[in-house]
Amino acid sequence: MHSKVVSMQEAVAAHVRDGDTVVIEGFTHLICFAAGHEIIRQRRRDLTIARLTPDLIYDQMIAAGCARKLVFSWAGNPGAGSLHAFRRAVEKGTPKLEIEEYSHFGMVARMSAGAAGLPFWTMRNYMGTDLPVANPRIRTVTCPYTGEVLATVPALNPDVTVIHAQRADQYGNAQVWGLLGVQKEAAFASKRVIVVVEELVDESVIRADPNRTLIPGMIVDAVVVEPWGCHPSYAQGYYDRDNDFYVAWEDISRDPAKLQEYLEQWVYGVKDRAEYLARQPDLKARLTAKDQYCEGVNYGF
Amino acid sequence: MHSKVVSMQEAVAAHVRDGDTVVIEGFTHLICFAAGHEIIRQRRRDLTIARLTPDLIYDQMIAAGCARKLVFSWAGNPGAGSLHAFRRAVEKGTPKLEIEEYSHFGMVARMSAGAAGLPFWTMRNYMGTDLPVANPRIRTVTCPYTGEVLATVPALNPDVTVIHAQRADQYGNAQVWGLLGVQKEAAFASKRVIVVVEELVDESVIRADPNRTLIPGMIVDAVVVEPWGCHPSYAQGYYDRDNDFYVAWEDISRDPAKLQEYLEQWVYGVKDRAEYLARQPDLKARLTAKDQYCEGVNYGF
Amino acid sequence: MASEYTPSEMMAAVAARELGNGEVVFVGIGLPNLACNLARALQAPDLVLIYESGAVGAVPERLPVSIGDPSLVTGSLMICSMADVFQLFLQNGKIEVGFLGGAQVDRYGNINTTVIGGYEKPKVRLPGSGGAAEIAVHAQRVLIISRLNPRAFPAELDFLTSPGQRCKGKTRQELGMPGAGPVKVITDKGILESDPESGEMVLTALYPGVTLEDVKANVGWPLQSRAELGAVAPPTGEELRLLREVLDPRKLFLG
Amino acid sequence: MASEYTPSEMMAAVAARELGNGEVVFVGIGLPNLACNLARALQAPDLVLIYESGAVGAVPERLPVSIGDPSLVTGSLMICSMADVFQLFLQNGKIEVGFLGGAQVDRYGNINTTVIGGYEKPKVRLPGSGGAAEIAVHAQRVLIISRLNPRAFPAELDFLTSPGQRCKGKTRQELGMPGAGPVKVITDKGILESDPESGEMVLTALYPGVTLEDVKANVGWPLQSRAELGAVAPPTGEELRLLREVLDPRKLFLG
Repeated sequence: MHSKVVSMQEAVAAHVRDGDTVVIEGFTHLICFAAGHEIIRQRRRDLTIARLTPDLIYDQMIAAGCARKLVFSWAGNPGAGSLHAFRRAVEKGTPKLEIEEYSHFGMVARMSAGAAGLPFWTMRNYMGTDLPVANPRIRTVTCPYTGEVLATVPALNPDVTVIHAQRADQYGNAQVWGLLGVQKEAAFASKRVIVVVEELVDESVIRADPNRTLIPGMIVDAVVVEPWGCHPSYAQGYYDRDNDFYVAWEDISRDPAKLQEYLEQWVYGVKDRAEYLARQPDLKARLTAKDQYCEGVNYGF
Repeated sequence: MHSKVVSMQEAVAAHVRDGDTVVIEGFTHLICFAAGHEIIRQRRRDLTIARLTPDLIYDQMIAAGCARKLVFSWAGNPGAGSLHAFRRAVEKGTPKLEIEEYSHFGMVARMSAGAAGLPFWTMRNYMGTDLPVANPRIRTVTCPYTGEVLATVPALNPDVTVIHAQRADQYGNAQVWGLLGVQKEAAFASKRVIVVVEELVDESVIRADPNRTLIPGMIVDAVVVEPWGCHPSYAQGYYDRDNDFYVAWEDISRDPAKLQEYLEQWVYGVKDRAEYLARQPDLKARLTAKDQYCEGVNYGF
Repeated sequence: MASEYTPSEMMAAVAARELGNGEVVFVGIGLPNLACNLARALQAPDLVLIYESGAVGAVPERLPVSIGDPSLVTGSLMICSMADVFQLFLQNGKIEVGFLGGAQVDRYGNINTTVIGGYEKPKVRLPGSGGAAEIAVHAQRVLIISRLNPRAFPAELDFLTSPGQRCKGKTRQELGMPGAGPVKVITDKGILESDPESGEMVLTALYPGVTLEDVKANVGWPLQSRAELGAVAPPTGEELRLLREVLDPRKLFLG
Repeated sequence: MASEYTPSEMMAAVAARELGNGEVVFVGIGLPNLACNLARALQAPDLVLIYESGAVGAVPERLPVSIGDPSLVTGSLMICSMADVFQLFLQNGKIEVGFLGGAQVDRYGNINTTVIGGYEKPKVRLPGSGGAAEIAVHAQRVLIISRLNPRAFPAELDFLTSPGQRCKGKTRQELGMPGAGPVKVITDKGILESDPESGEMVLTALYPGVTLEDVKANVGWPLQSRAELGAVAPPTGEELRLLREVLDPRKLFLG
C-alpha cells in the first residue's frame, strides 16, 4: 500500500474542483481553516459549501467569492456576533449566494442518510414551523406501523469532505477525541475525503487503540500533515480555541474593506499554513494545550 | 446522587418481571451469562427474549422455561454446532416457543429505531427473500425524494436491557472497549437498564477519558459488580472466551437430560456467580487476558 | 433606577431556581449556561449538563464562550456524536429541560431566530435554528429567556423557527410534539407562564420595582396576567457572589 | 482416491486466489476466514478484513473460531458499532467482496440458511440469516463456498434467505439490489459462475481428477456448463504450508 501523504496545496488541487459540493466539518472543534484558506488561495469557484455552522471559515470563503450556495443550520459567530459576509450576501445580495437551510438535527440527519447509503433520513421534527415552507426539501413520510407522519430530509453526499483529526497514519486511518460532531457521517457520505492531521503517526499507534479510530483509511483519498491547521478553531490536547480572534472577526467582517485586507494579508499573502503560523509567533505560547492525559486500557486477551 | 450498586440478585428481582421483553446484549463479546443465570434462578416466566445471536445463554433460558418468545437474527453456536434447546423448541415444540426473525441488520435497525425514539427504521434490504413472508413486521416505505421502495422494521423497546461493561462508576456511567455490538442502541431503547461490570471505578476514572463512555448513568437503573460475569463469553482485556465450553455445549444441549443436569449443577445449584466461579478454580489460569495496554491521550486545552 | 444587580443577573438567578437537582438539561451558551452552573453550585449539584456539541455531564472549569468549548470536554462524563445527541438523547425523550431564546417570541412561545423581514430578502438575517427547532419539539419542558421589548415580543412573528404552545391554530398534541413546550418565559421584568387552556403566555410574577404597565408596554399583544401576581425575590448575596466572582468574572454575559 | 490435499484445502486455496490486493472483504468464519488470511499472506498483503462484529482491518494472530473473537480486535485498525458496520460500510457500498455459504444453494445462487422443510414446523431449524441477507444485497460481489451434493444444490429452496441473481423471476436490477450478487460458487469439485444473460450458475472449471458427470450428479437441476471448461491448479506447496502450518494447524476447519 502506498502513502497518501501530500501537501495541502496538492490535496486541494487534486480533490476540490470548481462546482463541487464541499464540506469542511467540525463542530467548533477541529475546523480545518488551513483547508479553507488553501481553497480560497486556489480560487475555487461555484462551490456549494455545506456544514452545520458556517463559522468564520465559510464567511471567509463567501467573501472570497468561492461559494455559489450555502447549506447550513446555524450561521453565527458564537458569543461574538455575526458572520457579516454571509449576512451581506443574504441581506444585500453581495455577493449573490443561494441558501438551503435546516436545523442542526436536520443537517446531522442529511449526513447520516448520505453515510448510510440511503436517500433520506427520518426525524420527528419541524411540525408547526416555517422551516419546511422555506425549504421544500424538508418533506414527510408515514410510518408503516403507527401511521404517524414524520419529517424527512434528503441525503447529503458531498463531492469532497475535509476532516481534521488529531492523528492518522499515512493511509488515512484517523483518530479523534474530544467533540466528534458529525465528522464520521460527513466522511462516509462523501465521494472523496481529505484527512488533515496534527500528527502523522505510525500505523502501530492506530492499531494499539482501534476504538479511537473515527475514519478508516479505506475511505480516505489524501492525508495532509498540518500542525495548528485548525487555528483559530482548536484541537483538544494540542491547542485551545483562539477566542480573541473570534471576537475580532466581528469588526473585521463588518467592514468589507477590512475583510478583504484580512484575506490579502492572511490568506492570499501567505504561501501556506506554515507561513501563516510563522507570522504569529505568539500563538504557541498563548494557546498550546496543557497536559491532561488519560490512562490507557488493556486490549489483551 | 446515590449509588446504584446492588447485587445481581437484587437487580434481577427489582427490574426483570414475568412477561417482560428482556435483552441481554453483546455480540460474542461481553454477553452477561451471570444475568441470564440469575433470571433462570429466579424462575422468571413468559419472557420475550431478544438479541441478535441467542448464543448459549438464551438456549439455557429456553431450556429452563423462562421464554415465551424469541426475537433474533442468527441462532447457532458459532464454529461448534447448534443451539439444541432452541432447535427442539422450534422443530418439536418442546417447550413451546414463538419466534420472530430478522437478519442482523434488521435487528440492529430495530434497536436503532428504539434508541432514537422513532417508530421504525429504514434499510435497503430483503428484496426477493422470504424473510418478509415469514415475518410480516418487515414492511416497506417509499422514499419521498426518489420514489424508491425501501424495507422497514419496527422499533424494539425492551422493558429491560442488561449491558456488561469493562468498568463503570457507581452511577452507571459505563465504559466499553473492544467489540461494541449493538449495546448502546439496546440500552437507549430500553425502559430499564442494568449495567454489569468487571470493575467498579471512581467517577474520576470515567471523567478522565469521556470518549470511552458508551452508556451514560442517566439511563441506568442498577449497577452490578460481577467480575467474570460473562464467562464463557469474554471481556477484552480481562479474560478470553472459553471456546472449550462452547464446543462442549454441542453435547450438553443435544441431550435434554444432560442440559437439565447442567442447569441443576451450574445455575440452580449455585447461589450466585461467585459460587459458580469458586467451583471452577482453573478458569483464571486458563483464560485471564495478557496485558496489551494502549497509551493514553491528552484531553487538556 | 440604581440597583444592586443587573437585569441579566436577575434573569440568571431566576432561571437557575427553575432547575431541580438531578435534572438533565440541554444547555445553551450565555445566560442559560450561567443559570445551569449557578444551580449546580447551589440547589442542584447533580444537574446533568448536556451540550448539543456532544458533551454529557460537563463540568466546565471556565466560562465556555461557545457551545463546543474544550472546557466542556475535559472531565465530562461522556462525549458522543451529534447524531447521538439528537437521536438517543433529545428525540428519545431523555432531555428534561431545554433553554431557548430568540429575536422574536410570540404569545404562544413560538420563537423566531431566522430572519427579520421576509425570508427571501430579509432586513436582518439571524443565525437560524441551530438545535432550537428540535429542542422546542422534544425537551420535556422549555424555558425561554428573553429581555422584554415590543420588537422582541411582537403580535406576529416574521418566521416561526421553534414551535411553542400553538402553531397556526393547532395544539402541540394535534401536531404530535412529545415535549410540553415553553412553560415559562423568564424576562428582565417578570415571568410569563403558559396557560394550560389557551396556550398563551400569561404574566404570573413581577420582579421587585416593576409595574404591570412596564411589562404591558413592552409586549406587542394584549398581555393577559394572573389576578394575583407572584413576587420574585431578588438575587441573594450568594447568587450574586457566584455569578460575579466565580461564573462570569469578566462579565462576558452579565451586562 | 488418495490425494495430497483435502477438498477443504482446495476450496480455501481457490477462494484465496479470487481476492485482489487492497480489496475490502467482509469475512465469515471458517473457510472464508482461511481464504482471506491465505490471500493476505500471498498476493494480497493489503487486503482489508472486515467482520460483521465491528472489527475493521483485523490481523488475527490466532485462528478465530467466532466472528467476534478477541483476536480480531487486538491490533485492528478500527472497531465500530454494528450499526456502523451495516450502514456506513455495507449499505454504503464500501464492501467489495462478501463470502456466503448455506445449507441450500439454487441455480441462481439464492441461498437458504433458515429451515429445511416448512418454516412453521421445520424438519431442521438452521441458524437463520445473520448478516447474509444484507451481504447478498450489498457486497459489490459475492463468492459462495459450498460442497456439492444433491441436497445442498436442490432444484427448489425450502426458504430464500439471501438473494442471488434471480428471485422469483426478477433480476437484481428489477429488485433494486446494488451489488452484483453471487458471481462464483466455489465447490469441492469445480467452479460455477453466474451467466450474465440467464443469471444461472454455470460450470466453468473442474478441479484436477473430477469429471463433468461427477459434478452433474451432485446438482439438483440440469446444470449448464461452458463448452470449454477451465482447469484449476491444485494448491501449491506454499498454499498448503500456510494453511496447514500457520493458519489452521489444529485442523478446525480443514477436514
